[in-house]
Amino acid sequence: MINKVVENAEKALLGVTDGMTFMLGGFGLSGIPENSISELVKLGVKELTCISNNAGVDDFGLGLLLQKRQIKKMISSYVGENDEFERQMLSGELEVDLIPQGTLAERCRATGAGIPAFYTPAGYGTEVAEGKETREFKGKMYVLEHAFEPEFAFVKAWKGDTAGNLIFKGTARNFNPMMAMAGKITVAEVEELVAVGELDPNQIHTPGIFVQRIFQGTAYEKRIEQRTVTPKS
Amino acid sequence: MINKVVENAEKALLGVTDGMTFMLGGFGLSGIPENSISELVKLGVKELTCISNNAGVDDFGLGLLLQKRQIKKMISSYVGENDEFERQMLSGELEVDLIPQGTLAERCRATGAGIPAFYTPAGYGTEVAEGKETREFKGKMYVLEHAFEPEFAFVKAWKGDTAGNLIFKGTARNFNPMMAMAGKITVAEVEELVAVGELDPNQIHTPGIFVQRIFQGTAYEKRIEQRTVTPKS
Amino acid sequence: MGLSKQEIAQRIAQELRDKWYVNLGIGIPTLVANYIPKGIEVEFQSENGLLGMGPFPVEGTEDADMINAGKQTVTVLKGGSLFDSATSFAMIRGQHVQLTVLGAMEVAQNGDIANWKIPGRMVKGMGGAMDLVASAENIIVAMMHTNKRGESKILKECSLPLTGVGCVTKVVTNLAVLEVKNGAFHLLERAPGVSVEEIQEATEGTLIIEGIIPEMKL
Amino acid sequence: MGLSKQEIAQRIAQELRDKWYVNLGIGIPTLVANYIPKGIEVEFQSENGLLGMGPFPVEGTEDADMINAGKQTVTVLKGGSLFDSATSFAMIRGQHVQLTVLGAMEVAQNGDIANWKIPGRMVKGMGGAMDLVASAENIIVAMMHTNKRGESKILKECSLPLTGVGCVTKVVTNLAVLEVKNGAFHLLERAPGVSVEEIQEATEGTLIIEGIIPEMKL
Repeated sequence: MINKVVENAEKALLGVTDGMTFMLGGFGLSGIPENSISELVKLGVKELTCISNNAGVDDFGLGLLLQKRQIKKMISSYVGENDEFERQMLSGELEVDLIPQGTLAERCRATGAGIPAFYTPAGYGTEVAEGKETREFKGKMYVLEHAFEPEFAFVKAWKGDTAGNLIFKGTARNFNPMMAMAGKITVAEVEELVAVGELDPNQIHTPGIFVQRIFQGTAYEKRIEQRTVTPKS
Repeated sequence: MINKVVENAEKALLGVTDGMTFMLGGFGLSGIPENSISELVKLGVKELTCISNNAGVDDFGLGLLLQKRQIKKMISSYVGENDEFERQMLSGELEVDLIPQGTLAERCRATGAGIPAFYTPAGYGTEVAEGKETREFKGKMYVLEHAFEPEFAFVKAWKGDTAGNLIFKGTARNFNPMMAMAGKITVAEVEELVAVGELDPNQIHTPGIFVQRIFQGTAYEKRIEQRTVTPKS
Repeated sequence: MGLSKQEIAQRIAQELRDKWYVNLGIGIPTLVANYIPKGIEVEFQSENGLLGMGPFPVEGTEDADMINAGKQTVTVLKGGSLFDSATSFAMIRGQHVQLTVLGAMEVAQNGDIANWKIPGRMVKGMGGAMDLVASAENIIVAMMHTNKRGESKILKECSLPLTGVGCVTKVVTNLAVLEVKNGAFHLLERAPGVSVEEIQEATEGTLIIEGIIPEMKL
Repeated sequence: MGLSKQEIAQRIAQELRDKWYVNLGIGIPTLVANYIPKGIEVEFQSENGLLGMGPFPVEGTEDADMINAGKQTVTVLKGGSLFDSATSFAMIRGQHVQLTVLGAMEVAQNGDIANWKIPGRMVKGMGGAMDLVASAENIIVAMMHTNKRGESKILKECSLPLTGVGCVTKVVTNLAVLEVKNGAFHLLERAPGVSVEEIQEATEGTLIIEGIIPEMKL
């Protein structure tokens, strides 16, 4: 098997430079590539375009990159919960491209699947469709949407093996599998790195072919954004 | 949980009539819906359009429907291995639409995913692209391909639960998951029907939402087309 | 005046049908799950990748890897499933989800909905709302009939940027149940103690009132 | 004259590079897996949904649920994975597979390939070949230089219906290794004992011969 293992986040991010376009997995704070984000902060790369469903909170997730003004443009579906984001956006320091969540997911998949463009009904008749091609199929209107061109994709999985195969846990899966497909270089950080043969080939969520570098992550905080519970009876 | 269980193939195929368009899972003879095919033979419905990667062999799989002249049109990527098919095709009794395998898979997925059309490079410059829209994206040429409109999809899984969740085994997965997504009514037959709670929610290949009817299959032959082995040493 | 948020959710729950898959938006729609009518089975889909969403976890068992689209910690029921965001929106776009319930800032009589953006204010984004409203066949909006200044949110035309066009099928407000069809709001039911005149006054869009309008039963 | 089918596969195997994912077509290409050079790791993809394809199963362990694209019973290696056909062709179309090796009836000097249809004869279909040739960056064709009647299959223009346009990068035949570029076949190597003149004679397309052409090393 082709071995994809690198020692740590530092090695995994080799080649990252200013001005690049990244995809970052996660929904809210669930399933975000915590180690890769920390390393990006450490590297101090700037003028980044980040494709990620959300933008983290002020002191966690992509919020950390926003605090350091490393992000030039965010491509997301929902960016609340972040005061610094709001400040930079309203002041014009930060470009923001808001797109429907399903369109974002499908554009990520299209990128990885060699589909340059597809039609979706989402956003037709709204400002999201302004300047875009629209077209009728069987009496319903659709918008033409295109693939992205990310240089790196950073994803976080629960388990991974040395061949780059990934298994996600619960709703931490979200955008990670499609972004893993889409990266020119896909970096996967995992909570548990195992030897080949330890994962059932029938139960792999992301086949290793989509992953160029994998490393054992450390010190996961896995912060909860909205802790809602049923009291113990 | 919504219960999708029906008693048997007969109940599962209720509503099937002449002239309908079906999707049938499987690659070669692997992962084909054996019970549903037998029931279609028994029902004797005619003038069918069948979307399936292959057309079975003379005495198994879709070959059984061909023997009875129940199929008007086949939409497939590869139809060798079948003398009766060849006879009907050459005599003009059978319409055949041959399309690239990846395009077939993606069109099935698009059908289920509410994507009416997408661009693919497969077939550009060949007779497959004749009469179709073509378009350049970033210097490469693509063909516009459309979703299907099947009335029923017949799929075969290894395990399934009463809520319609499916797990496939090995390469018997193939076209089954996308066809399950695409059927207006999707009928799943399974080797082992289990209660809800017995399948790990994190390891479901086809979520139950895509399946309208599920039944415990019987008497699987699971024929091997090309038995290739390494001699015992 | 009229229904509480809980009661709006309770009324919407009466719209649920056996064997439906349902997506509930953030806010009032989420509360609908507390009022599933007896004798029917529905499954809740959360667009971040969860089908068969269950109640909040018992204190101490909450898991950062198991949240809903509102980022709340939740559970998955037996028979549920987990999947990626592309598959999740395949379910939505492919019309496998029978009902979407969501909030709105404005609804227009042609079925347009606006619920994602107020120009000049901070824009948080549409999340999955545009996919949901462009795709679902049944879209019920849960909202207050008027805004804090008493102005109608049930309009001839939306003034805010749209989330979707001609898509809303029903509106349940604190005052009324309205069906949206043929370019008008059709008054189906009144909230207990609310008169037809009060509803008419709170409605800027064309309101069709035919026959005697019954009070909602909760 | 020239190489056996086994030797063609052996020569093609020299083109494999470390860490490449490779799709091997039916026939000669399948044999390439028997000659992986020492010291490199490659993984074989089978387009019916298998990555990390291993050897044929030990007699008695063959499984109808574990086949390759040629419908032969196979095994999956440790670290392999199984997936659906849409994901499989996402790998192919998305250029995650570094090399495709397949057979052909004809190849033209502009890189066109024809390998799926002979008009008037039974047509079996293109299977995954059109997706593979439209997508891969490296496409090596394994074929005999001439047909049974001795006519060249290395042509100025394909006469048969095309499988893909301008896509073939290299051709390995029983006689020669040819690179396809700038609208011509460039002779890189001769089969042992085969002369440049013999190759020239068997080649209808434009053949560029520069310098001394070495013999293949097997």
